[in-house]
Parts: sequence; structure tokens; C-alpha cells
Amino acid sequence: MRFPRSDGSPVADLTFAEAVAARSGENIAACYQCAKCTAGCPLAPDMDLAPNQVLRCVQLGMRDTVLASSGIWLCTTCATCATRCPRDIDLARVMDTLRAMALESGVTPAQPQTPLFYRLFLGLVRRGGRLNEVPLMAAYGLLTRNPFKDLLLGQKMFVKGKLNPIAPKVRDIAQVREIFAISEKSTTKTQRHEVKGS
Amino acid sequence: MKIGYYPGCSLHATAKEFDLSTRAVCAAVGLELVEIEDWNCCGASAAHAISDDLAVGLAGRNLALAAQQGLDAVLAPCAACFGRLKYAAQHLAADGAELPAGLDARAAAGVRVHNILDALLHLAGLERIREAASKPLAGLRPAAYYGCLLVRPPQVAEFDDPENPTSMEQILGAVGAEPVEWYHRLECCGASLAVTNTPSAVRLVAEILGAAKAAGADCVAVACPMCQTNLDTRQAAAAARLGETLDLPIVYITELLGLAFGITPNRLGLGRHIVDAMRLARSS
Amino acid sequence: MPGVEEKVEAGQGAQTPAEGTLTQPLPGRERGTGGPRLLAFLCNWCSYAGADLAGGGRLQYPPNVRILRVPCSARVDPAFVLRAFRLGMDGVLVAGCHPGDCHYSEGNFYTRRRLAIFTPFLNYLGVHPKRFRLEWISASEGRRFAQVIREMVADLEELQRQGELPERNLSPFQGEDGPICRAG
Amino acid sequence: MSDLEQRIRDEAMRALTERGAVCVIGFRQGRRPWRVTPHFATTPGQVDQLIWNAACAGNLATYVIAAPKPVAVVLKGCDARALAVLLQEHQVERDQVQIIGVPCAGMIDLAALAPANSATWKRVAGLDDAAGEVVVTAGGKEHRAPRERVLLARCRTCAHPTPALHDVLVGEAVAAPAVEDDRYARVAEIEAMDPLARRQYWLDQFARCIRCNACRNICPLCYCRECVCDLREPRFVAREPNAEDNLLFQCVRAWHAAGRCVDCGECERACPMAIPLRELGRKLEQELRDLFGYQAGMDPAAPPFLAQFAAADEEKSVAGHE
Amino acid sequence: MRRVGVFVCWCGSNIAKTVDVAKVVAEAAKLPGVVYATDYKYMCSEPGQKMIQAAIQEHHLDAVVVSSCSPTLHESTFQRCIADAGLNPYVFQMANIREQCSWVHSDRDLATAKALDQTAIAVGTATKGRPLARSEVPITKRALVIGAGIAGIQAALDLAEAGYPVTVVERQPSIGGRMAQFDKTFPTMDCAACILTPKMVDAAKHPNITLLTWSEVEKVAGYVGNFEVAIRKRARSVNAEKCIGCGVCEEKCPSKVTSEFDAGLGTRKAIFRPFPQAVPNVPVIDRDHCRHFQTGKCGVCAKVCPAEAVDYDQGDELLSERFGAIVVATGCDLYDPARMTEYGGGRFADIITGAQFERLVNVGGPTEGHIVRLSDHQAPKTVVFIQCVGSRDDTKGYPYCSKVCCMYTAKHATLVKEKLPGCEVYVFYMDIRAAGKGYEEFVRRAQEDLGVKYLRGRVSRIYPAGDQLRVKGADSLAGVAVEIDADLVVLATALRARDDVAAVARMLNIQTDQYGFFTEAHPKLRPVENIFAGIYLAGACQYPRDIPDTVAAASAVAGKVCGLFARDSILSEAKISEVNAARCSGCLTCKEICPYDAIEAEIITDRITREERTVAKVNEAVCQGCGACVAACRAAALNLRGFTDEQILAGMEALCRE
Repeated sequence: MRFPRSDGSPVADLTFAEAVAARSGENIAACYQCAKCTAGCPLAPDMDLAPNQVLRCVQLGMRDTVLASSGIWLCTTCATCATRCPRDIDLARVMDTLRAMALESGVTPAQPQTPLFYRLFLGLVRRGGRLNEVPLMAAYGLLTRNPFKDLLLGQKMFVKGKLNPIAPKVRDIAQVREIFAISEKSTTKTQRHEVKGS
Repeated sequence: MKIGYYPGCSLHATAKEFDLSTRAVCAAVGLELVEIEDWNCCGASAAHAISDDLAVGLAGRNLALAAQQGLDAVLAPCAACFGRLKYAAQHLAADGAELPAGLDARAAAGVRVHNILDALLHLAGLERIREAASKPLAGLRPAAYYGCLLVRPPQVAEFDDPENPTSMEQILGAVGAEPVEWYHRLECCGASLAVTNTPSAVRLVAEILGAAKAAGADCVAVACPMCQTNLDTRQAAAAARLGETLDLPIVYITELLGLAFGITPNRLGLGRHIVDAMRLARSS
Repeated sequence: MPGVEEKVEAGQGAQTPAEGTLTQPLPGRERGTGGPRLLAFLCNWCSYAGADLAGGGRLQYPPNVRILRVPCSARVDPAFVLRAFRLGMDGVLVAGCHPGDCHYSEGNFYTRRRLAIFTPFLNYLGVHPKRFRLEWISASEGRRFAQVIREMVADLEELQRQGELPERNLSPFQGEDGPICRAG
Repeated sequence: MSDLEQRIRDEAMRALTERGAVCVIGFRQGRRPWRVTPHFATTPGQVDQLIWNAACAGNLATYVIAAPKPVAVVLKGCDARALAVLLQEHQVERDQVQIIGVPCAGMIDLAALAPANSATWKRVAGLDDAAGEVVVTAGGKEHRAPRERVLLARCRTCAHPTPALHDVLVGEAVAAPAVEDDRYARVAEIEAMDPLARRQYWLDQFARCIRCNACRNICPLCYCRECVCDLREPRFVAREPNAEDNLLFQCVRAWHAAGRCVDCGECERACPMAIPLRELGRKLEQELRDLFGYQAGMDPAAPPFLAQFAAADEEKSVAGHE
Repeated sequence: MRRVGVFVCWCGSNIAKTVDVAKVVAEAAKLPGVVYATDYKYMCSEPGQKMIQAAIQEHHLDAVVVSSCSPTLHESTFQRCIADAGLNPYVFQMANIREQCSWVHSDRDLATAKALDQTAIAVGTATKGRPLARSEVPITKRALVIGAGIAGIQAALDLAEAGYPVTVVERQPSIGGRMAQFDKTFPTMDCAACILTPKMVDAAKHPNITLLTWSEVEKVAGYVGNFEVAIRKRARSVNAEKCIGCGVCEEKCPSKVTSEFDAGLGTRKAIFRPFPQAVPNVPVIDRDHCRHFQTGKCGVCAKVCPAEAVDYDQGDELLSERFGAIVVATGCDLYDPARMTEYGGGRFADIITGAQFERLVNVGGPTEGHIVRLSDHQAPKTVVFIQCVGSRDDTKGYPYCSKVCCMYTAKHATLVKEKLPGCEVYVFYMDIRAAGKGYEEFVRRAQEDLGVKYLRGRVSRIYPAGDQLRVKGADSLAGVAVEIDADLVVLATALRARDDVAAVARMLNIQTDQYGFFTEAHPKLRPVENIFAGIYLAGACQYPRDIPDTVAAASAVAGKVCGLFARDSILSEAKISEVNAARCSGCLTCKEICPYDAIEAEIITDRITREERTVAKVNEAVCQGCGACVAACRAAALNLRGFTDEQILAGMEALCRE
């Protein structure tokens, strides 16, 4: 199977659909493209691939197209799609899987700032066990070369006592770090899910 | 009754007022909150986007701790935390994900997870709430806003009707407020994109607040710090986008209950909002 | 020889199984040279059709099973089951329509009650519980049929490994040139 | 002569002279004092040969089918239940049989009697079933044994010693003996073995069987005109004796008695090879009791148990559920 | 010992691919009783059958075994084949080495071994086989039709025209069924009433047809040709003979009830005819809503009736009749969109179902055919139709396609465009399934000539926006979300099996599929018959069907029944129980067990003893051959022809031959 990509190069990884199905535990093949997900998705208008198209591309094995799409990063996991899917597919969870795969694959994310934000966020959690917005925002601002983004807002919030520069650490931080370790070595990933309907 | 309390990161920072008001209100309706010792971040929207195991692990630890500390039920006021904890509980039960040594996954799976509405409605009960309402919020017309994670995905939240929930209206009704009828109660506000894709978030905030305004609401009641922060902090931008003034205080349902219970605004942290909410105290 | 039609005239000498074959030990295979042998009594309307459906769907299952078609599970005299084990079957399956769906409206209700007491009796005689099963398999449950056969054969193979099947000193599936009918 | 015996004779007489019975089935003295044999009294003159003692273990229901009707018959608790089954199965019409019910304190196991070596037996002069104990006079000497010690195994665990089904009841109703251990203790022992050992246990037992068919002949429920186990077509069981087929034969018998067997134990008593035949049937009996709370021979009007079904059978079904 | 011939089929490569056919033949030839064995590519083909017939002659076979496909496919074929060669059709056995062997196994050796064993079983069974005869059972040439929708009416008319008396039982007060509720019919757009009502009148007038409306079938016993049926004629509370159908009672009746016929849009009275053209034109009193029956206070209808036809004391009537055939035409129900909470779950007045739209657009309906919003009775400017509501939906509906929605939605859209030319009409669809004569053209007309906008996608949510409804849908082809502010939304709801289908199935002793639709004897080859002889299926009780399909099925059923009635008697089952009196000791356990009451006690004089005794006797016309009695017979006095103890045991022994 060959699908032209914008640059004309063919892409079709027939094992991709199974991989996604196994890892998300969702029955990818069940989707019949009714697009009810897209119809209800608050972010669809901003996505390069609409939710139903993301799933379609997965079905067709257009791995690179999917992993490089902005759609998977714009998904807020609000699960409106999952709630209404007539084929009982939890697309939100599929999106999680695709994000994870995108990061592993080394494909440059269409929305680099989002995974960056996630990484910073988790970095802080790994360090302290709890999150503190101040360093998060600061670091994010620097790394996105936009230190003044939301600065005003930050000040406002600070005044309102909403920003708390020092957050208490988790005492048994070792445990938290072990959890990170487990998840990294974990080869099973989410494979443990029985794939629905198949 | 005694119940474990998982504030989560935001309730110790941006959502301090949610923490304050929750503690105050729960005390008033006879829910004794016991904060989980040494709890950690649930992983929020970041962890599960990276690794399911990490998401289950981080949230799972808190449940395991709760079990260790003899708590069989946990209240997670933050909707996101609620979703993550409940998801973890379900998956620890279903496929026994791995937890660090010393943490009992099975016990963790056994811990019941409640969101704030659930706790108020089913653990305290409308009766207790009515009784506690010494200063009913007569004339207040809040727009009850559920957002995503309180009811979705239904198989995780297992709470209320995912398309037409009523719990928030019931609670607000019990303290004399008159929630407006509107239809954006379940739309996502895009909080998780507020930082990384601000324009998208603003568009969603505008849609939601515009609808609330049109429905004649004088404030928006929420039960999720992410929603609150987003609707509150992005409101100016949203107003600009709509080309109309919104000026809608975004308050936690617990703050409104607090007012109805006659608790002072300061003890509720009502002054900590970007869009002034103190006026609600004055009017009521 | 594909396409070429082949005729075989049979010798009249072939003899019917004499009493002897069923009572005296026969020159049988040593245990383990063949997999377990499963005999399935399938009711014509549901379970047999279910087995056909499995075929239509090309659902693979172990070839250890031999199928006997009966009009209704109620036709299966428990004495048949005793006889089957006597004849050296390793497992016996009785399958019929789901209760309430019997083509003869009541047949499987009788089967259900008979086998409810017959099955423990069978175990009491030293027939391992895993060697006998009653299943309800409808005409639309091809998957289920294949699944039941897979499970049961797996169980029997396990018993065989554990050496928990009786010696096959009797009536082996034996052909002229060695065991042509080894089932599995 | 016990007064029980007298009352039996009175009832027998009444049956023949007043109630229009043409025959009374009871027991009479055998050639030796401790042996009794069925007695068919067709004339008043034959009535006083009827006796009753602790050796009357036989189940006279067995003779009812063939007897000329109307018939009167002396039945103990277990015998009466067997007759109830025959009534359920239309082998005899209720109005054709008059039941002289005898509450039964339990019959004795002659083999268990003390001086049970043949030499002594030859010299036994009398068998007396006195209160609480059995007295055997042999060679002038009296041997005494407390009753419960010499009871037949089946009587020790008897559930219905007094016949519920009867036209007249002679003697006082007897309560079922308190069962010290589980009625199905032996069944449990056998079940404790693992399957292959169990199979071997039965094969060993039935290796002894000589296919004399005494069990079948004595059984009140084996009234088939021709036993399937004797048929060449269809052949369920080979007729030559060998452990496997002997066992199969007895299993078919046991199954055919399922829901009918009242555990009168005559098969086991009749077996010359001392094969524990009762234990086969008792397993089925136990399942019927535990699963369905059913006991055979309690209701002469009910249809046979296996000829009925109920929605409640669902839970008892052994069929796999998804 | 019979002389058995064994014929092993390759079924092209279907069998030969996995089974060593030659080996099976070679081994089969050595089986006891086998005097001839051979194979062929297609045994069921003409030359294959010829080969069997030739062999029968040449080798004087008196039993035949064919190892090929499933007997359900070709048993009868081969039985006919050997019958033509002069053998009794029941000295035939079939070994299923395709569906149950070559198709499900891959190891050639093991598959071959199994094929041989299955053949051996068949041979063993055949050697013990006997020629069987079938006895003749007279047929009652009267048909019962259950349900008087278009299916029932059509079947009844066809049968009546063929000269057979027909009784039609209808639960509603009038015949007509769902079609009577429809406005127009696709693709011709002729009005439903114009083509239905004449048929209703014909049915009422026809001398061969008895209409029992407001009635229900309560019990069915017996068998093909001789069904004993109990029918309850519910009390109409109106004397049909006296009633002149003036309708005054309806006008004057004080109690209003929501009208089932108007799909809940309008109201009717407690004494009512569902619609003006009702047949019979006699009202019934709905006692649950009638003041007289509820409170005893009212008696208006009786007072105003000029014919004194109202009869409050009328009671139910129980009829017991005998029929030779039963036609089941009980139709279907509709999916309840209350489960679709994202579409308001019934909370919003201007979201209606297709069925309601039919009444809305119908001149006889509550709005006299004006298409208006129920909220403000204004004509809509924008109408949105949503297809597949409850269909092809695993989570809130049914996985199957309801087949008719694409077409009736196109019809509705057309009607809107015709009645309100300026109105914007959108249709959300997933696939357009317009397979039928003139169907595709019909849809294209809506799309191209009338400008109905078709959007390929489902709608996620509908909610009020101002005085309109915001429809959040999508078009998957463009890959964009679509929002439409509509005045009226129509949901094309799924067709589903009747709620009480289980009870009906039990009563008739017929089976249903997982959705509750009645199952046909064979989906392709016997589409209108039930596996239970003498019971036939027509219309939407089998699966969603439109009017043309339904009428076709109804006429097909009529044809089948005529075929049955064309004979004076039918042959009983051949494979039924028989009693060997010599072995029977008359315990009559079998009599207790028989599901068909086919066994009775018989007093015979014993051949030897000359004494009278009771034995069991099988009524050959009634016995269906389940064999429950046989397994219960300790003495093997009962046996099941074709499945005798001898045959089954021989089959088992064949597995342990030396």
C-alpha cells in the first residue's frame, strides 16, 4: 500500500495499527469514520489532522503523518469523543498512546512546546514529587524563548497569592523516582490492556 | 465521617482558595478530612501523555499511602486529580500495574475515590447542606460548569450523567441559588493548553463564558482548579476576542457553599481571584 | 493422485468388532504416542450448526475431536457416555441449545437435570472432572464451539502430561500401517 | 412369639378374609432358625406361618409386581419407599396392593454375629431378638450381642424406618436412629482418593464380580422385561465378566436406579462376592439430596424425578457459563 | 451386514487441500461392511451423483455413505440421488469432513485421520441403518396470520385469493399496521393510504378472510398441518354488529389520551378508532383510560350512541381453532432516542423522530400536514435530518444497519423541500444505502434537483441556541467540524425487534437472533420459513425491511403456504420414536417426558403370556423425533429411527476398530 505524502515519499507501516491497538487497548479497526469525534472535539478546528483523520491514518498505517501531526498534541484528553463514540473507541486514550509513540519515535512534534512543557512538568515532579508553577513557568518561558509570556499574568497571580515560590517536597522522594524508573524500563507499556472487541 | 484528603499540587498553590473553602465546607457538613501523609503529584495531564505506567504509578502511590494510613476513601477536589486517581485505582485492580516495593497495589486499588460534588451529594447529603445554609444565596444565578474530568470519560469517572449531569445544580439549588439553564456546562475549556496553545484556550474560554453570560449568569461555579485558573486568567483575553465585557467571577462551588454557610470570605479565600469575586460576598 | 478417480475394491474379510475387541486388551499404542481423543455429541439444531459455523469462519481448533450428531442433547443417554469412556475415549463433550432455545422446546431441560447428577457420579467412578463437559452452544456461536474444543483438548493434554488419564490398554485408534487415526 | 408377629398375622388374615386380597406376602421361617424366606399366603391356613424377627431384611416389594392381585404385603420403611417408586412407575395399581407397614428397628447382619464360624452356625438352635440385644443359642450356649453392634450397615443410617406409605401400621412408629457420623461417610472416603486411584478402587472391587446377577434379581426396581446389559443389540455392556465391563454393568444399573433407588441395600446383601454395591447408588442419592433436596420413594403420585425439570435446575447445571 | 458404499468428496480443493482423500478411500474400503469406496472432485455434481447411482447398481449397495460437506447442505440432495437409484433415502449417512474437518484443521495427517474416523462413524451408523417410511398426516387447509400490517394483509389476501380460509389476528383496534401511519412511500412518492386502504377494505370484505382485531394469540399447540390455537378476542366494549361507525362517541368522549397512532404528537379519546379509515370501522374503549371503567362516573358514549352499540359489560372471548399453517407478521418497534442524551434525550420539543415526522407531514395528522416546529408552530427555515440514530451503534443502539432509514430520510427531505421550497435541508449520513429499484435515483433527485445538502458524518451534540437548535456535526470527507443552527431536527431512529418478541417466540417455539428478530430456516435458501415446519415469517419481524421487501416476503409466504395446502396430507417425520412392546414394561416415564404429548399408554395382550399389560405407544404424526424419551428408557424399549441406540453405539465402536 502506498500513500503519497506532501513530499511525495510513500508511507505505509502496516504493523502500526496493530501496535497502536495493542498499546492503547482500543479496537482501531472498529472505527468506521463517522467523525462523531471530530464533530464534538473542541480543538478540531485547530488541528491539522482532525480526530477522525488521525484514526484513519492509523488504520492505514500512515505512521509518520500521524506522529508528526499537531492533532495528537492539541488533544486535551477531554474525552468527549470517547463518551460519544458509537463504536466504543476511547480515542483520548489512543491519543495518549500516539503522543508516547511520537516521543519515542524521535519524530519532531508539530507542537514541540507541548511535550517540552510535559517534560519540564514531570522533571519537577521527579525532582520534588510535587509541582510548583513558578519554576515551571519560568523554565518554560526561557526554553520557549518567550520569557515574558504571561509575565503580567504571573505578577497578577503572585499578588493574589496564587503563586507560591517554594513548594514542599515529598519526603520519600526515592519512591517517586522509582515510579519513574519503572515506567521507563517498563517494556509492557500499556500492552497489558486487552484489546476491545477483538 | 472520616475521609482521606488529597489536595493535589494546585490546591497548595494557584487554587489555595479551593483548599480553604473545601476544608471549611466539609467541616460544616460533617466530613472530617484527613490529608494523606506525604502525597505526591498525580501526574496530571502530563504523565499519561508520556507513559500510562507513569500515570498509574504516580497516582497509585497516593492511593497506596491512603490505604497504609487506614483510609478507605479519598476526596480529590481537583477534577484532574480525581480522574487520575480513579483511573489508577481501576487499573491497579484490573491489571495490577507495578508499584515500588512497600506499596500495596491491591490495597491501593481498593480505595474509593470521590470528587467534591460526589462527596457533598452522597457522603454529606443535600439535607446536611440545606441545614448548614444559614445565609441562602437567594437571587444568585450561577452558571454551573462541570468541564471534562468530573464526568468524563464515563467509564473512569463513574459519576452522574455524562451528557446531562445535575449534581452541581442540585447542590447550588440546596443553598438557595438559582443556576441558569445553559448548554456549555460540559465543553472543555482547554486548560491543559492554556500555556502551550494560549490562542486555542482563549477561543474555548470565550465560547463558554460567552454562553454563560448570554444565559444571564452572574458568576460561574466550578469544581476544578484547572478550569478555574483558565476561565479566570484568560477571561480578559476571551472578552477581547468576543468584543464584549464578560466580568464573570469564576468561583469554586465550595466558595459559594461557604458563603451560604455564613463563613467569612477571607476564610474561603474569595479574594484570591483575578476577576473580583468579593462582590458575591457583599451581595449575599 | 489429483483429478484421477481411484477405485478400491474392499476385501469382504473385514470383520466387525468382535466382543473380544472390546473386552480383551488389544495390542494398543503405548500411552503418549497420540494425543487425547475427544468425542462430541452435538445436537443437530444448535451445536452441530455452531460447529459448521466455526468451519465457515475457518476457525482453527485441535483435530482431536470426533463428532457424533444427535437430534437433541436429550437423545444422549448417559449410558452412551459410560460406553464412550469404556471404549477408551479420553474426553466426552455433550453440547446442546441454550436452555429455552431447544428446538424441541424442552429437550435440553431434561439433559440439564440428568447430567447435573450424572456428572458427579462420573467423577465418583474415577473419571476426572475435566474429561466430561456439558456445554450450551447455539447455532450462532461458532467461536464458542472452537473455544470449547480448544479448552477441552488443552485440559486433556494436560491430564495426559500429568499421567492422569487411564492407560489405553483398550481399543486404540489403530490402523493397518501404524496408528493412522492418531488424534493429535 | 412376639406380639408384632401376632399382629402381622391378624392383618394378613383380615386381608385375605375381609379385604379381598388373594395373596399375602410376608416372611416365614427358613430351614435354619436364623434364615427367613418370603412367604406367599393364599389361604387363611397359611397365615400362621408368617413370622417376624430381626432377620427379615428382605425387601418384599420385589415380589409385588408378579404376585396375583389384589395382594397384601408386609413392608418395612425402605421396602415401602420401593413400593412407592413402583406406584410412580405404574407397575402396580394402588388399589391392587394392601400395605401392612412394619416400623423397623433395624435388621441384623448375621455375618456380624459373634460365633459366625460355620461350625458354630450348624449348631445354632435359635435366634432371639430380645429387647436391645440379640440372643443366639448355639450348642446349648447363649451368645448375646447388643443390637446396634450387629445391625446391617444400611440400617444404622436409615432415614425412614417407619413406612409412611401403608394401609395398616403394626407396632409403634420408630424414630430414625441418630446418625453418629455422616450418612455418606464411605462415599466421602472414596471421593477423597484422586481420580485414577478411585478408578482403580472400583476396578479392584469389580474384578471379583462373577456376573451372577443376584443384585439385579433381588432389586425391586430391576423389573425390566429384559435388562439392556444382556442385550447384544444394542450392546451397552459386554456380557463376559471382566473388571471394566462388570463395573460398567453396575454403573448402568446404578444410573438406571438414579432418582428411584431407596437404598434398601438388598443388592449388596445379596452379593456373594461382598462388593460394596450400595456405595455406587448412594453417590447419586447424595447428589439428588444435596442438589435437589430429592429423596426417592416419598411420593407415590409424583412423576419420576428425571421425567421432570424446573427453572431452578439452572443453578445446578454443570454446563459452562460464559 | 449391509453392503455399504463410501463416496469421498474433494469438494474441489476445499477438502482435498487438507485431507488425503485417496488415503481416506483406501482405509474406508477396509471398514467392516464396506464393499466399495471411491472419491470424486464434486460428489454433489451431476456426474458425482451419477457415479453413486451407478455404483449402487453395480455393487448392489444397500447403504450409502458420502463424506463431504455438512449434511445441512446436501443430505437431502444425496438422499434424493440414492432414492432415484431405487434405495430407501434413509439408508444414507453423511460424514462432514469439510465444515468440521478440512476447514478447521491444517495438519494434513491429523485432518486425514479425523476424516477417516468421521467416515468410519458414518459407516458404522449406516451398517445398522434401516429403510424408513414416513406416514401421512392430513392437513387442515386454514391459515392463521398473526399481525395485520401490510405483511399480514398481503399474505392473507394472496391466500384468500388462492381459495384458502384465513384468520388474521391483530392486537390493535384496526388493521393497517405501521404503513397506515406513513404519509408517502419512496421512491414513487405515492401516498401510503392510497395504496394501503384499498387492500384493508379488500381484506375486510373477502369471504375467505376473518379479521380478529383487538385480539391476541394466547397458545399454540400441535404441529404442521394441525396447529391448535387459542385466541383471545379482547372486549371491544362496542357491539360490532350494531355500530354504524358514525364517530359521535369519539367526539363526545371526555377523556383524552396521547395517540399511539400519531406517535405521541396528537391525542385520541378513550373510545377511539386509531384513524378515520380504520378497519373495522368500529371503535374500542381503552378501559385503562375510560372514566366509566376507572371511576364509574361517566357513560357519555353509551348515551350518545344512536345505535346503542356501546356495551360496557362485554367480556373477552376465547376462541380455539385449528390451523394448518401459521404466518408470523408481527413487525418491529422503533428505537427510543431517549437513550441519546447528547441529542437531548427527548428534552427538546423540536427534535423529533422520523415516525413523528410522518404524522407531522400527513394531512390526517395533528397539524393537517403542515410542517411546523412543535415548540412554536412556526414553519422551520432550517431542517436537519440525522441518520443511523440507534443503528450501527454498538454503545447506545444496535450494531446492525436498519436498512430503510437512508431512503425514508431522503423521502422526508424531499417532502420538506416540496412543502417548504425555501427551507434549508441538511442530512447527516454515514453511507447512503440506496440499493433498490429507483432508490439511488431517488436520493440523487433529493441531492441534485432539490438541493438537499448531504454531510458525511455523525452529529456529536444538539443543544438549544436562542430559539434554535445548535447541531454540532462533522463532515468526514472534508475532515471538518460543522455547526448548523436548525429550527427542526429529525432523527432517523433504528428499527428493532418487538419488546415482547421473547414471549411470542416461546409461544410459537421458534428461535430469534441476538437482536430478537425471528430467524429463518435458512438465510438464503429458506428465507420466509421457520425451522419449525408449518410456521412462516413475513416482514420486519425478521429484520428491518421496507414496504416492497415486506410485500414480496408476504407473497412469498403465501406461495409457500399454498404449496403446503396444495397437498391433502403431509408426510410425518421419518426419524421418530418407536416402541418395542416386548421390552416395554409400561413405566410411562417417556409419556411424562415427551414435549409433544406424542406418547400414550396402550393396553396390549402379551404375545407369550396372553395377559393384558400396558405399554407405551408413539403417535407418529405428533412425534418430532427429539429422542428425549429414548434416552430415558432403561429397557431400550424405545428407540429413535435413524438415531437408534444400535446406530449410535456402532458409530462409537467404529472409533476403536482394530
